[in-house]
Order: sequence, then structure tokens, then C-alpha cells
Amino acid sequence: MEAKAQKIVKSSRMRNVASKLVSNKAALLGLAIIVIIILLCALAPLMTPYNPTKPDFSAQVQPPGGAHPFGTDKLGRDILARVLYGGRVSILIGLSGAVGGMLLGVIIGSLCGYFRGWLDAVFVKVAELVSIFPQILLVLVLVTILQQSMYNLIMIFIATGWVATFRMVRGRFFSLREESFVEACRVFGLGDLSIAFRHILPNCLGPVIVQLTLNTAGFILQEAALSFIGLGVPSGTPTWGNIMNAAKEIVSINQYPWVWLAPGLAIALFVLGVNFFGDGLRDALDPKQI
Amino acid sequence: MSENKDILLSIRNLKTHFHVRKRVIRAVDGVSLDVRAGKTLGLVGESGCGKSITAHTILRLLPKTARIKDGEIIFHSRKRQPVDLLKLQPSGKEMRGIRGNDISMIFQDPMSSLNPVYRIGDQIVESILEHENTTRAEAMERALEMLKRLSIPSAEKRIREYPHQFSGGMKQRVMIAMGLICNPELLIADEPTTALDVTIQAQILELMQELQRQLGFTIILITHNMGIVADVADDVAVMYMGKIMEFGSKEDVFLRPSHPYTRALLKSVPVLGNSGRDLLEPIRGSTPDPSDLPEGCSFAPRCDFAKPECGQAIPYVDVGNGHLVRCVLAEGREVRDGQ
Amino acid sequence: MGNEILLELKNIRKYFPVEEGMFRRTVGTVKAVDDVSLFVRRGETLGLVGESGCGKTTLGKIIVRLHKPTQGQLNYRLDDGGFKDLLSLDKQESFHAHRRIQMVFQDPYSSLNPVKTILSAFDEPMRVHGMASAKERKQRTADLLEAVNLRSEYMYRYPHEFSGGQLQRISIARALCIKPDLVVCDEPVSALDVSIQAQVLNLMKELQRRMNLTYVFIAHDLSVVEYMSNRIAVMYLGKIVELAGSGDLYSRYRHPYTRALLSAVPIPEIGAKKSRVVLEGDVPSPINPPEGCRFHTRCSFSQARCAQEEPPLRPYAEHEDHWVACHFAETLHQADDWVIQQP
Amino acid sequence: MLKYFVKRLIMMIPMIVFISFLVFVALDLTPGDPLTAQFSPESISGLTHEQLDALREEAGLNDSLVVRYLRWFGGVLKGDFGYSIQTGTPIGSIIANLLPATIYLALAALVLSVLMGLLFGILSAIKHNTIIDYLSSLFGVIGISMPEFFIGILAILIFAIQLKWFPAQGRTEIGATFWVNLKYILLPALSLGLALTAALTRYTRNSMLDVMNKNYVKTARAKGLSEWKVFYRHVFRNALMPISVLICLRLPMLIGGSVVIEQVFGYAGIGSRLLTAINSNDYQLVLSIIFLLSIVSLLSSVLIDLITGLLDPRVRYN
Repeated sequence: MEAKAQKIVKSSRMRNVASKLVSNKAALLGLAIIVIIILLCALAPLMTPYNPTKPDFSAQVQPPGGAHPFGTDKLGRDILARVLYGGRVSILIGLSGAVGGMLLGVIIGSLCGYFRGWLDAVFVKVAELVSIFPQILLVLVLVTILQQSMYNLIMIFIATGWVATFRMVRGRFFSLREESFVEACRVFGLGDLSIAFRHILPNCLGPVIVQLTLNTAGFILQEAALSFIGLGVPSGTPTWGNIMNAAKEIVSINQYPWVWLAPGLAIALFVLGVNFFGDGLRDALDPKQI
Repeated sequence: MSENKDILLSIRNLKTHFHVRKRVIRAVDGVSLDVRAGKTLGLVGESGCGKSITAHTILRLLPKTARIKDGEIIFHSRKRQPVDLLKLQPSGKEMRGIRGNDISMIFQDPMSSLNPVYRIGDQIVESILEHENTTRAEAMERALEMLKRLSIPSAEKRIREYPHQFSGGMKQRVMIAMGLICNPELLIADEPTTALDVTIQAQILELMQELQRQLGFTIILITHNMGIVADVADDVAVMYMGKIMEFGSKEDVFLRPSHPYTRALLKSVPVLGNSGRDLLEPIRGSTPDPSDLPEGCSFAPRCDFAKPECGQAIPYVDVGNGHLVRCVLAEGREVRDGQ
Repeated sequence: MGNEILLELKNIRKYFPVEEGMFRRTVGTVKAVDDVSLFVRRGETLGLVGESGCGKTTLGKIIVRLHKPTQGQLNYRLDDGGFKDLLSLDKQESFHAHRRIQMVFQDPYSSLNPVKTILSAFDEPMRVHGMASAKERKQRTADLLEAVNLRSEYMYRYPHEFSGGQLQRISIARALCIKPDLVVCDEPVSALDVSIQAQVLNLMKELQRRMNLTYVFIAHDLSVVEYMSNRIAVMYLGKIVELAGSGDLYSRYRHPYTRALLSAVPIPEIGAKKSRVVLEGDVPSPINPPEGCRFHTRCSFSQARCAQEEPPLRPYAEHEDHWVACHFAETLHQADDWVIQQP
Repeated sequence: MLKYFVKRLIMMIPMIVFISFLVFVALDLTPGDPLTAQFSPESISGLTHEQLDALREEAGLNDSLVVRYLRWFGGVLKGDFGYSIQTGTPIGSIIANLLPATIYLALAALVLSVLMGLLFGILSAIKHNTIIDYLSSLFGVIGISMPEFFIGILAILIFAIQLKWFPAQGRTEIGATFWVNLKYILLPALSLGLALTAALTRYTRNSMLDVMNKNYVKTARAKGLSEWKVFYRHVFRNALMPISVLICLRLPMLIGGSVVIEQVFGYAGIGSRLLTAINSNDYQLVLSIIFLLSIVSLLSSVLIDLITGLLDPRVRYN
């Protein structure tokens, strides 16, 4: 019989992953940044009385301080309000693009990884093609055909964002498929679909979540770049990217830097938080590190 | 452990511990050994007993988390003054002068022990050029001659090929060639045939014995397979949880096993020929956690002859001309570890 | 041990295509298993031994239908006593046939799903195969864990909390949860420590006695196979070269490869005078194996006929249970250096 | 060896054809009259409707999609991309003098980021778990979190306007020597390459650490080689291969990013011309530029792939 009577506890993987995360200070910092920024943006109406889009010609280009803690832009709109309301849109686009891409990537990746055959060959070529095309160019092609809108942007992100998750899930399926516990399921006569989605897929969730954080960060940056060059979200609805649109002229860069500094830092801070949290998650979920 | 001239390497009270997060793992916990020149020492034990760490400590090939706490390893080389390897800088000039030149080592997994992007010839020649100043062509010639000596077919062609074009057995021969090319005095083989099939293993063991007869180098053979030790070794050291439980000649250990662990090990291994007539006697329980070893004898919890005294310090007893046993039950002259 | 035949393999072949280049053109075939026929009696342990690449694992996976053979029949005695080819059953029968044959795998750390509890690893197969009540399934899991000397509370734990030896015992227990008659064990102890191996081997023998199980025991270590098996089949490059009772195989081997294999196994004993038979070179590639007898390129007794005509697996002289695939089996053992082991 | 190169190049052709077909289909879906894209404004201005229709018929604009695609692609292969609707100049010439500038920028960014990325990556791998390792991973995370254009704007504010080390805008000036051009390109190249530098630093470090645990590195040490020789000959050479795969993957982002950076720095490359073309619905020009940029991205990734083949004998020989 086993030597000492070990304490019988219903231990779970989730608990030991959580404990590793807590011990990683950078991941906690990242999580804190994410939560704070999302809260601020969600509670924007409480944080600032100003309307982010209504021009106020009496208060054009005021430096930070007093009534406008972050100052105002050329049309007299309060920068803090625009950053907060803009944050909602940017985070929404980044997250929904990443989640959409993840779902698509997981489904296609699992099917190709498990069943292989022509399905796999087709999607590998498609994935290769999508990754050869610089994402911005793909967006430009679609923007010239469809008109610009937040909805189209999310669709485009999903259409290009699935590739990373697809490759990763497919790779994990290729290796897990040969593991003995999968062969044992087949020897018990379990069906292919239940093996693929109830036995193999749960083992991929760790890296999928990590990829989700990386994709979210990536898309937020991508949306900002597109909106900055005026091809992302139309300037009617403020986002972190198109607020900075004003920074195209040299004069605005030099004379009133606060106009673009605030949104720029907001993007950098949020994405930094996401990356810190994503790295912490990867280490916590990595089975090799005891 | 007499101090006579035919000892090539004498290890005294070696302690190599690992600091992993707040825990200290006493992988090698007071090992003393004499390696006779020109002979083969079999270092045998189950995984985690410290046999491989002992070997790596000799060549100072330890990971950063390792700490050599105590002990000395005197290398009585023919070519230079006796030196305590533990006193040298691990990657200092003098230690590197010994590593691969006077003492070389081959490893368990031939498939991953050769650099995939260099040709076989270049990897062997690299050792020669590191230790001797000779021309590359001359070194390549010696490498070719060594490959032939290891009966690698069409060696002229294969010397220019890459590792992925070789089978497991062939790669292990290349490793042996690499180890012997600077004609070392000591070859340490860490489980050299564990990853190979039994007929290929027979070829490699036969080859190593033949080369030892021709070149006269000493071998430390590390394995968990008692059969290989009985077949190839002259002296045998049985290790368990970082200590040597029994040391002696092959006849001492196999014909007169005196430590309960050695006897239990021999009874728990199926032997070809008795075809299952008598049931194996497994050792009960499992190996303890290396970071909190019990006081005294670490085999006590699994030993059928355990007595209360097994909790205190265990004597290292000479039960008959050099046949040493670390056990309270052993009768004979007690030997100090340090001596 | 009843002599009723439980499983009969007939002319099993398994060829794997070798693909190369961009369009995955097939440039050759690996003849992993090449025309193997054998039977397994109820209650016995049939050993399958051979070196890597000899096809023993592929054959094991064909028996549990993880691989579909290129050709051949897998006749199994179902409950009603009749023989049926498991490869030509309809969907329903084929599913139920999975209850009869189960498998234990080599690597204990990868034979249990790391993200599921031990209980769910037992529960799902039982539920799928008609054991309705959850309480009953949990009780059977508890009994099986106790049967392999583990505490039943361990069913709530995850695989990463166990040692290799414990995990292998759990896998054995799980293989028995839907009451199979035949268990194929693929190198069940090779990944374990020496002292743990003996515990698992004895456990398997005890379970066989108690539950009247039949084993197909696959391993490369001849001493372990001999310890477990009643009859042993020696395989080389996809074919069976010799099949005999384990005692017979050791003392009256008739195939040169079996002789080389026996002589290569190191014995943990001193004084056993043993002449060492060392084969030359590597095992030939299974993509284009040698003509005629596949071992003739490495056999020191090979003659002209060996290179032309492939020797069939045939009964040796009058022994009912001793088969050999060598043209000169009757004469070779008269040679004076044939005997390698003084008992 | 040659067989491997040829095989890779052949594999590229179906890809180019497919991209061109995709681009042509997109072109077909855009509004606007294709006629204006095929004839210089002078030749079609002032024609009546019937003459325009006749011209359209004669130019085969009513043929099926595939036929028109083949004719368009035939023209492209000969360098004839048709005419820019907005400026009327032949697209071929626009591309001819603006594309090299973008390639030059992307190349500069690539060289800078590869050098810095490898340097920091190797350093933090060798000095594993020390302050250098910590700082460079911090630099790595920050580098991939900053939007490229934000870095560009900051660079302009600090280095161009405040410190006046570099010109804030523009690509070159009259009579500019090589060194003067270098001054123009440094800031844009650095901003464009920063994300790749950061990613490369992290990736090189992990790839080096991974190789350092391999058995053949232990074998190298067992031969008595010095740490430096072990690194240089055994670790670095094997770590390079996964790194070149990463560069290959990240290259499209570099080319995509140049479109934004050219806007920030007013750097007159094909990227900024692309943006003005989009804003003025000059579809023929837009899609031709997009087609060429993706070809450049494809060519460069195949090039990097070939370098990987060069480094790894297993790739060459199987």
C-alpha cells in the first residue's frame, strides 16, 4: 500500500495554475492595468462630463489643466473624454477580433489537425496565403471594396486573425493525436468527434488563451494604425487610433503634443498590460515548469 | 581503499547538491570510490540514485544549480602531476585541457548527441584540434582511421556525411570515436547502450571491450542494467539515493552480494532461462523524495532487515579484501569515508 | 489454461506508404507487418519479442484495431462461441467488439488525459458501453483501484500527481473496467524503474489468474517477455521467424536470429559461460527488405537458397507448438558452436 | 542544393498567380469605369458615348472575367499596369520610382532590427537570469506594445524637433549624398523596425536557451571547448534557423508597417502614394501597388526560407 496517508484533496489543475499566476508579479501588474483601463472606459460618463464628439469652439487647443485635465484638441473637444470613449471602441474591436479569430482558428485547427486529408491541405495553403499578404494591404483591398465601418474592420480582423490560432491548435492536435490517451479512447470505441473535441481540445486551451491575449494586443495596435491613416474606424466615432489622426501635421506634433500623447500612451499602457498578463499566463500554463 | 599505484582516479566523500527553489536535493551525498587503471568500473543503480551526477562532477559538467559541497577527486594521470579536479576552475584552461583529452565522456542518447549541422568528420576533428596543434588534414586522417577501427562501413564516404544520415548504433560508434580520438586515459560512458536494440548493444559493448584491450584506457560504465555490469565490468559500485551501498569486484557483488539492496535488486530482475518458474520478489514501496532523505540509511523504509540502528550513521565496512558494504548488518573492519 | 482459441490472425499485412516531395507522391512502402498468422488461446500469455522496426507494436495495434491492416483477417471467438472477423463487422457489432479487447501502453505519463481526473478516465468508457448508473460506475472504479493496490480516493486526482509505477497500474485497471477477455500490453514496463517493473509484472500475473485474462505481451527485453509468456513469437522485419513455448525457445531455439537475440541479452549472473554471437551491421531498411529470407544478409549460416526462396513459418519436426521459418532448421543445431549457453 | 532552390522558386509561381487573380477580382468589384484605367486621359477625353462604347468593345472589356484577367496579367508581366485615373500617368512609372524607396526603407528596418534583435537576444541568453536578461526582456515587451506610428511621432518630437539630430520629414534633398540620405532614413527605419527588434530579442533569447539545453552542446563541452567556442560554433549556428523562420513570418508586417511610417515621416515611398491613391479612389493604382507589395513580401519570405535551407543540411539533403 502507499506509504504515508497523503492528504486526500480534490486538487484541480486550475488551482495550481492560479497559484503560479499569483506568484508572478508582472502578470498581476498586467492584469491590474487591463482591469483599471477597462473600468475607466466603461464608466466614462461618470469620469468626465464632456461629450467626446461635440466640438466646442470656445475651448480650442487648451493645454492640460483646469477644466480639461488632458487639454482639448483643435475642435475644442476634451481629450480625456475622447480617450475614454475611444478606449471602449478600440478594446471592443481588438477583443472581438481576437475572440472571433480564436473561435474560427480553434474549429478549423481541430478539424484539420484531427482528420487531416484534403481539408488540412486546403486550409494550410489558405493560411499560408493569408500570412503572405501583409495584413494592412488585405484591409486596404477590403476597404476599397466595402466602405469603412467598425463592423467591417472586425470582420477583416477575424478573416486574418484565425491563422495564428489555427496553426497552433493544428500543431498541438498533430502531436497529441499520437499520445497514448487518445489511442486508448479509440480502443474504447469512442467516436472521432468526441475524441477531438472532448479529449484533445481541452489540452490546447492553455496556449489558445495565451494566443487570445497576444491577438487582442496585436489587433488593438492594428486598429490604431489603420484609424491613424484614416482607413480604420471613420472619424465620427472616436477610437484611440483616429484621435491621434491630428498628429499627422508636424505643427501639431510640436506645439500641442498633449493632443496625441494621451491616446498614444493609453494604447501602449493597455497593450503592455495585456502582454505582461499573456506572458504570465504562458509560464503558468506551461506543464514543463513545475 | 588502499593507496597503491594502479588507482587512476580516487573519489573521497564527494557531495554534489542541487538548489531547486527553496529545496536542497542531495543528489550525491558522500561517495567514495577508487577507479583501477585499465579496468572497467560498473556504476549501477536505479534512476535518481546519483550515478550520472557523480560522473558529470568528475568532468565538472554540472548545471548552474549544482553545488559541490565537499570531497575531492584525485586524478593520478600518467601524463601529468596528480591533481584534485574539484580544485580546478570548471571551464578554466587546465580543466579544459583534461576534458576530452585525458578524460572523455559519451552519453546515452546517440540520436541527439551529435550536432545536426556539422559533418561527422568535422565534429571528431574538433576534439583533436582543440587539444593538439596538428594540421586539419592530419587530424581528418586520424579520424578516418578511428572510424575504420570502429568498423563503420565505407568510412571514407561516411566521414563527410551528416548525423541525420546515421542509424542509432552508427552514431554511438561515432561518439566513441570522438571520445577516444585523443587517446584519453579514462572514458566515462553514461548509459551508452540504453537507447539501442539488444543486438546493437552487444556490438557496442564488444567494441568497447576490444578497444580497451588494444588501447588500455580505463572505463567508468554507468547503467541501470545489472546484466551489462555482470558482462562487462571488473569492479562494481551499487548506488542508491546518492550513496554507494556496496562496492567490490564483480565476483564479490554478484556471487557474494552483502547489502540488502543489492540482493533485493538481483532478485527483482527477470533472468533469461528460468522462464518464470520462480516469482520475482519486487522491492516494496518506492524511492523516497530526494529533498527530504531520512536520517541514516535511506533504504531502511524498503528494507526487510531494517533495525532501529538503521536510523543513525551507517558504517562503511570492508567485509573482505576491498569488498565494502554500507550497512549495520555487515561484519568487518570499518573504513572511514574520507580515507 | 484452457486450450480454446480466442483470437486467430490470418495473413495479416500492414504496408505504410512512404510519401515524398511537394505532392506527397508515394515513393515506396514500409512493409511493417508482412503476412503474419498466429492464434492466441484463452488464459495464456503470448509474447511478441523483436527489435525496433520488427513490427511487433504495429501488430499489437492491429489486434485492437487502432490500425486497419492492408490485408488479412482478425477472427475472434464472440460470446456465442462462433468466430467472427472483427474487420468485417457492421458499425454496431464493431462498437461492441471493443469491449472484448483492450490495450495497455508503454508511456505511463501519456496514457491518461492530463486535464481529466482518474474517475472520468474510468467513467466514460463504462458509460459508453452501457453501464447506466453513475454510482455503480464509481464503485467499480473504486474496486479496480483497490485491485491494483491503490487507494480508491485517488480517483479524484489528476495524472500529474502520480509516479510512473502508479500511473501504469491505473492504466491497467482502466483497461479492465469494461471486462475485456484479451489485453494487448505494448512494452508495459520498459519505461519503469527496475524495482517498480517487478511490482507491475507480478500484478499483471495476479490479475490474469484472478480474472482469467488473456495477454498479448509485447516487449524488446527478452528476459521480461520470457518471465511473462507461455509462448513467445520472435519477429524480424515484419515477419515471425520462430514461435515456441518460452522454455522451448530458450533451450531448443532453432532460428539463427533467435540464437543471436538470446546470446545478446546480458545475464545478471557470473560464471555462465556464454559464447557471444555478434551480428554484423544494422537491421536492413523495411522499405525494401532483402529477397528470400529477410535475415540472410546478417546470418552466418546463410546459403544460396536463403537469398532466393523465402522460408515459410512451419511446424518444427514433431513439436506441436514449435514453429520456425528457416530452410535449415533441422540441421543447423547439430553444428558444434550452435549451443551458446551452458545451463 | 540547387534542386532545393529550384523547387522553392517553382512553388512560388502558383502563389503569385493566385494573388494576382485575387487582386484582379477585387479590382473588378470596385466601382468606376475600367476604360479610364486602360487609356491615357488624352486619348479618351472628348469622345462621344458611342465611340466610348466602341472603344470598350474593341478593348474587349465586355469579355468574361478570366479572359480579361489573362490580358491584364499579360500586361502586368510586361510592366504595363494601365493608367492612374487621378493623375493619368502610367502606373508602371509611378511604381518604378517609388517602390525602390519603400524597399530601401523596409530593408534598412530589417537590417537594423535583425542586428539589434540578435545582439540583445544573444546577450540576454548568455547572461541568463541577470540584470541584462531582465532589462532586455523588459525592452522586448515594451517594444512590441508600442504602436509603430506612436514611436515615430515620439522620435520626431525628441530627435528631430527638440535635438535636431535628424530631419523630421521627407526622404531626401537635392544633391543628397549617401550619408545625407542615411540621416533621412534612420528614424523611419528605427521606428518601423522596433517591433521586429523586440520580437527578435525575445525569440533569439528563447531559441538560444532552448539549444543550450540540447545534448550536442553537452557533447561540445565534454570535448573541452571553451564556453565561447561552444556558443559560437554549436549554439548560435543551430539557434539561427528558428530565428530566420520568425523573420520570414514577420516580414509582411514590416512591409505593411511601412505604409504607416511613410505617412508619419512624410517619406515619399510607394506606401504613402498608396494612401493618397485610396483617398482619391484611384483603384487601378491602389490594387497594382497592393499586388506588387505582396509579391515583394512573398519574394523576401522565399529568400529567407532559402537561407534557412543553406544553414540546415537536413533540409538540403532530404
